[in-house]
Amino acid sequence: MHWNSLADFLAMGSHGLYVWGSVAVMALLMLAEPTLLLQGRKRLIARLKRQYRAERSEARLKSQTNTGRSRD
Amino acid sequence: MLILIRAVIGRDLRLAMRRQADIVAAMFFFIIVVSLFPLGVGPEPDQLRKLAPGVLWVAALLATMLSLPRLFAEDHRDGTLEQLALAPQPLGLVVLGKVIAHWLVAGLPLVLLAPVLGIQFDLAGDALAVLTLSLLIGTPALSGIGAIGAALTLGVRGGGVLLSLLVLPLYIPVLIFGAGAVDATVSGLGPQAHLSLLGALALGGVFFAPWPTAAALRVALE
Amino acid sequence: MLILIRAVIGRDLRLAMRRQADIVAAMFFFIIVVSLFPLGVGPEPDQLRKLAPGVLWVAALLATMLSLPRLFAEDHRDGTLEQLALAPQPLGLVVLGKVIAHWLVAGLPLVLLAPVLGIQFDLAGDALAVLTLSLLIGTPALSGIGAIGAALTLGVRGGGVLLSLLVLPLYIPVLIFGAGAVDATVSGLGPQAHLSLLGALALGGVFFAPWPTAAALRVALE
Amino acid sequence: MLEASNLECVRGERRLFADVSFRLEGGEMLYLQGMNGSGKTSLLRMLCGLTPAASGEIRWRSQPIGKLGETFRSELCYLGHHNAIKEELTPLENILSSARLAQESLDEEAALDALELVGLHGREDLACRYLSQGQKRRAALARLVHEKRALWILDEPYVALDRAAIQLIAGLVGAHLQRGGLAVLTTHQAVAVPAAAVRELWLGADDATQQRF
Amino acid sequence: MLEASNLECVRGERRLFADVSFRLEGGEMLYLQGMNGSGKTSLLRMLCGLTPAASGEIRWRSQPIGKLGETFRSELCYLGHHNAIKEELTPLENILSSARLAQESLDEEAALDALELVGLHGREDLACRYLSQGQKRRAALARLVHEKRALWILDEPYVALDRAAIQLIAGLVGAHLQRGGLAVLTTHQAVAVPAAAVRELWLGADDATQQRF
Amino acid sequence: MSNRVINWFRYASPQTFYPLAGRLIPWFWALAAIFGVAGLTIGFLVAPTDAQQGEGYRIIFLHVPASWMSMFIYLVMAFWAAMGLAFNTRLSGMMASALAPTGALFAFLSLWTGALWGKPMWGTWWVWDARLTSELILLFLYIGFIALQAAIDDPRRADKAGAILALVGVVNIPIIYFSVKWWNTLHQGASVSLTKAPSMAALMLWGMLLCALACWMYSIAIALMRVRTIMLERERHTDWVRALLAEKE
Ligand code: HEM
Ligand SMILES: Nc1ncnc2c1ncn2[C@@H]1O[C@H](COP(=O)(O)OP(=O)(O)OP(=O)(O)O)[C@@H](O)[C@H]1O
Ligand SMILES: Nc1ncnc2c1ncn2[C@@H]1O[C@H](COP(=O)(O)OP(=O)(O)OP(=O)(O)O)[C@@H](O)[C@H]1O
Ligand SMILES: [Mg+2]
Ligand SMILES: [Mg+2]
Repeated sequence: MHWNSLADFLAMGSHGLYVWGSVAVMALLMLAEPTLLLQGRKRLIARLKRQYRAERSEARLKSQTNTGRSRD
Repeated sequence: MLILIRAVIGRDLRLAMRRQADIVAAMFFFIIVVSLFPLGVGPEPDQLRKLAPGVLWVAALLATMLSLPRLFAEDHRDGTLEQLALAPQPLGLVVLGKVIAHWLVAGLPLVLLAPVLGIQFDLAGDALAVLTLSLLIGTPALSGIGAIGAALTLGVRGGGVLLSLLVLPLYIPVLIFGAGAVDATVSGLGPQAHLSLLGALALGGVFFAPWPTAAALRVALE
Repeated sequence: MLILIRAVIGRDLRLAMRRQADIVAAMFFFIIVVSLFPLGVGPEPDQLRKLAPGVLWVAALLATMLSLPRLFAEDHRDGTLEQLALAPQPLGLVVLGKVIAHWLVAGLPLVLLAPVLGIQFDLAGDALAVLTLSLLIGTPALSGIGAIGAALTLGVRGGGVLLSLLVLPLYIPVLIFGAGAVDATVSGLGPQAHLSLLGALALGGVFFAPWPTAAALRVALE
Repeated sequence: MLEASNLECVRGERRLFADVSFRLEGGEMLYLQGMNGSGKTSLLRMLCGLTPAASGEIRWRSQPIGKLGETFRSELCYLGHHNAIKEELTPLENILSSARLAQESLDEEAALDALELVGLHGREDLACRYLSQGQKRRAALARLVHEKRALWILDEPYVALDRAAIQLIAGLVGAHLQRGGLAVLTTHQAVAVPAAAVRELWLGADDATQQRF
Repeated sequence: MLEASNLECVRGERRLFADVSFRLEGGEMLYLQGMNGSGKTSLLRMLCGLTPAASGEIRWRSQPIGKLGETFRSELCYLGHHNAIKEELTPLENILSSARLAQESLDEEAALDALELVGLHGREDLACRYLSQGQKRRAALARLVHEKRALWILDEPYVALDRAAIQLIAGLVGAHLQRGGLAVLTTHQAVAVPAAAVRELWLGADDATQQRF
Repeated sequence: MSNRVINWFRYASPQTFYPLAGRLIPWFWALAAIFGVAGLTIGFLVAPTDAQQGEGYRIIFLHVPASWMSMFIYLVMAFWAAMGLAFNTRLSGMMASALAPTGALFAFLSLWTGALWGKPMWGTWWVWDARLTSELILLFLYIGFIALQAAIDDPRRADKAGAILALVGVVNIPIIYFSVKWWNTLHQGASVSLTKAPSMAALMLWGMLLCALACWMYSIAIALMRVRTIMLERERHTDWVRALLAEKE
């Protein structure tokens, strides 16, 4: 172990701001990317499921009634 | 009246959003032009610092100018402009709305970017602040004046380049006061005088320019 | 094959002549950008002399770029491009013809103007000669590379600005060698190395670029 | 209501027509005919006030339209060769925003109804650039469904439409006339508009006989 | 000569048509019909090789057109929705330069004849931007007058034309078929082409019945 | 021969690739975490102070991996683009678009960490040095690629256009690099020259390599995740996606 105290570690020999600035942004972005991806994926799956359900119900409706125009 | 202006702004912003590319790419054009200069001129920091206000302002001017041809051209081509001209309100108000929308899409992003790019040129804090402020005041003038040129060259073949020919001379005062404000700050004089002249230009550009623009549009439609 | 290329060049030149504005205005854009710089940067001759190669080259680059969107856009809009794609020859040859025509209209005038503008920046005789020569060799590369970008952004909304985003990074080597040649002359080193690299880029740009361009055009037409 | 007297149109070195006069009352339609290039579009644009006439006068409710200005324009609905739709926007957005710009109130429900009526059902949310030529025209014409302004000026509305759509538009024009509106219309396709009074006007009379078959 | 088998077209999320097959011999015309948006333009562009088909194959003289490439294109003449004329050039320049780009020989005399035939007599030297909509279309169609290539693909050629011009174009197509050529044509206007064998193809069959009136 | 080609194409079909990728992703995440922890431990806790640069040099453990990845990902992207154009497989285009954002991310991180390193070492955030400039241009190339694909809605067209751009870009990258280098060395002048890192202690080297490996694994994992999402989106009309989502209920 190279460091004597936590304060030393954080100070990084007076370059703390730069070093931790790099680390923070890199960590942030590298965590944000997968998080956003997962979120997007969840949203996509939910949307697709909704869409499939709508299609199924529409198909059912069509087979039941062939008269009248329905919009949604 | 306000409703109309709002409707125009809303529609134009929606179109810009839909194209996505528009906003992002205008910003990147600005970034790239600014970054080209060191590549052409050489990397000495001292020299670059001196160039910074001029380069940034010229780049802002070009970025705005590039987006001008589309200000009316598409509305003209697809017949929307005829419809606007036939709407029961002064065409000038429609133009005012379009100018504001243009600034929001093409001017404001430049203002927000300027400080970051200034750092590449090694500008100091106060110079950065004045640079941003001068752009904030000056870019509306660019949009307003540009609209006149865009209307005058509408439907004229080769309009895009002709447009720059018409508009650039009118842009020169804006450029001089804008870059001058930053220069004055760097050299220790206050920027106030430059900035207030710039403000006057902006007010004129935004509120006076729509009327000649409207007239030019009617001529283009004849 | 040569007949086809000649036919394309002939038609494009005739169109440019008919529009008039095109050629004249591209030149004036170049002039105005070059003249804007002293306004933005300040009038010290020493500094200007150092800036000259960079500014002239950046201006040439921007002027070429501004005329790119129209390279295929009008042919696309009015259906001519479909006809060209359906013609019984490789589309690449048509593109080659259009690139040459574009250079004649947008590049060559800049080359002819450059010495005059260089004088404004107080450049010496040999530097002027090298500047002109570097533009003569370099501008064809700009037209060729630009064609790829123009084809890729064809029919894409917000294409004009997206085009500059795509094309400018590709232009950077041309800019560096072009401005570098002049700089090298000014600082006493010979420009040969730069110029021959520029020549290589130009050959590549003119004879290699038409093929990806043709591929991109076919994609745009799908 | 709409009255034109001795209109003359000069284009370049060519006099397209002269001494064109007509009078149109509420419920009447003017069916403008003539071969290609006879000046129909030019005449329509004059009636809108977009192009000035070389000579002659156009009056609306007995006032010259130049003097009426916005008052006239607020009673006018013009549909030209161009569709005036934005390719990036969806049909729904297009119809809503064009209503808003013309300062008419149109709620989304009504807009959706209009789109359904012109057969764009299922394409309300597809950017117009993907529509077929006829569908684009339909999107443009959807404006007419709830259009209540008195004077409709339609330049070849039927272009690119299929037969069903043409019947539909003719029906819309007919209903407008029934309500007491006025319409001026050009087309090269013979379509019967269900209207009480259709006046015909031939432009380029000397060519007309050659045309009529 | 021209043979399509099981063509399928998918646009965005929509399957426009599937299992479209036909066979066309010299002297025959395919009359493609269907309501707006049924995929006629898309099919024509597939036949030209501009758009790839989602599935299926197109053969010309028993070879897949993808493989034939330039050989196929040298026998093809396509006229789309757009006129492919330059607004700055005159009709004469337009017809000459489009012939040159297609590597056909056309002398000025023949070009002038063609323009006169389509009724642009007196407008040969007027920039096309001044022409009326129908005249522009006529300038585009003037290419057909001396067109000798075997396969004509025409997308709504009659749009914006007046009745005289429509008859003229129909006559040109008829003569082409007589010479043993092939044509594929769409239009919403019922125009009789004087041809021996006209095959009809309806796209969007389920809508077809609703359409037919 | 032909057999092998067919085999290859089998894995190139989204339907077979999707579950495969799903099974691989956790492993790559695990490897990324292991390498990352090890690398950062060595780099930040164990490695000694640098004689010339003090503690500030520790940015190297972030900066170099990010820089390497940003360049390497572009090559991989261009490779997939070429495959897509040559064999017209759907997977290739999807891979290329899945890689681009991650590449842009690393290019940005390289710039960011480099700038934060430059301030204490050189006294300025930015100089127009060859490496720095080429990295900036690389970021532009990525953004151009992403913007082009975003501007075209038809995915197949977007893939092809993107592929052409990626290939043209990959030809251009070495040209850019050497041109910039040349430009800069000729100028020299007042510019700050890059202080060469001292011959690195073995520990530092290890730390850097481990961090680089972690970034590799991260990139693969992310690319696979993104490509799976893209597949679902693009293939939403196919039966296999329907079946897959129905299963999940
Ligand atoms: C915005 C600023 C910077 C950018 C864009 C940048 C970019 C790069 C790139 C692209 C590489 C990989 C290139 C290669 O391996 O040949 C790299 C490596 C490296 N950079 Fe930077 N850099 C920046 C600032 C700095 C600073 C300030 C330092 C140190 C004072 C530095 C030190 C290094 C070192 C030591 C390597 C590894 C070299 C090697 O492995 O050969 N960089 N940087
Ligand atoms: N500068 C000019 N010089 C000569 N003739 C001109 C000029 N500008 C326009 N024209 C002519 O004016 C006419 C314009 O006609 P307009 O567009 O009104 O015709 P239209 O009746 O609407 O025809 P279409 O049925 O084809 O739409 C055309 O015959 C055109 O050739
Ligand atoms: N991205 C997309 N998503 C959904 N539908 C699309 C998309 N792109 C095109 N379409 C549909 O594809 C069809 C294209 O039809 P096409 O242009 O071939 O029609 P057409 O038969 O020529 O019609 P018209 O008679 O109007 O010319 C339209 O119905 C359009 O709505
Ligand atoms: Mg007309
Ligand atoms: Mg069609």
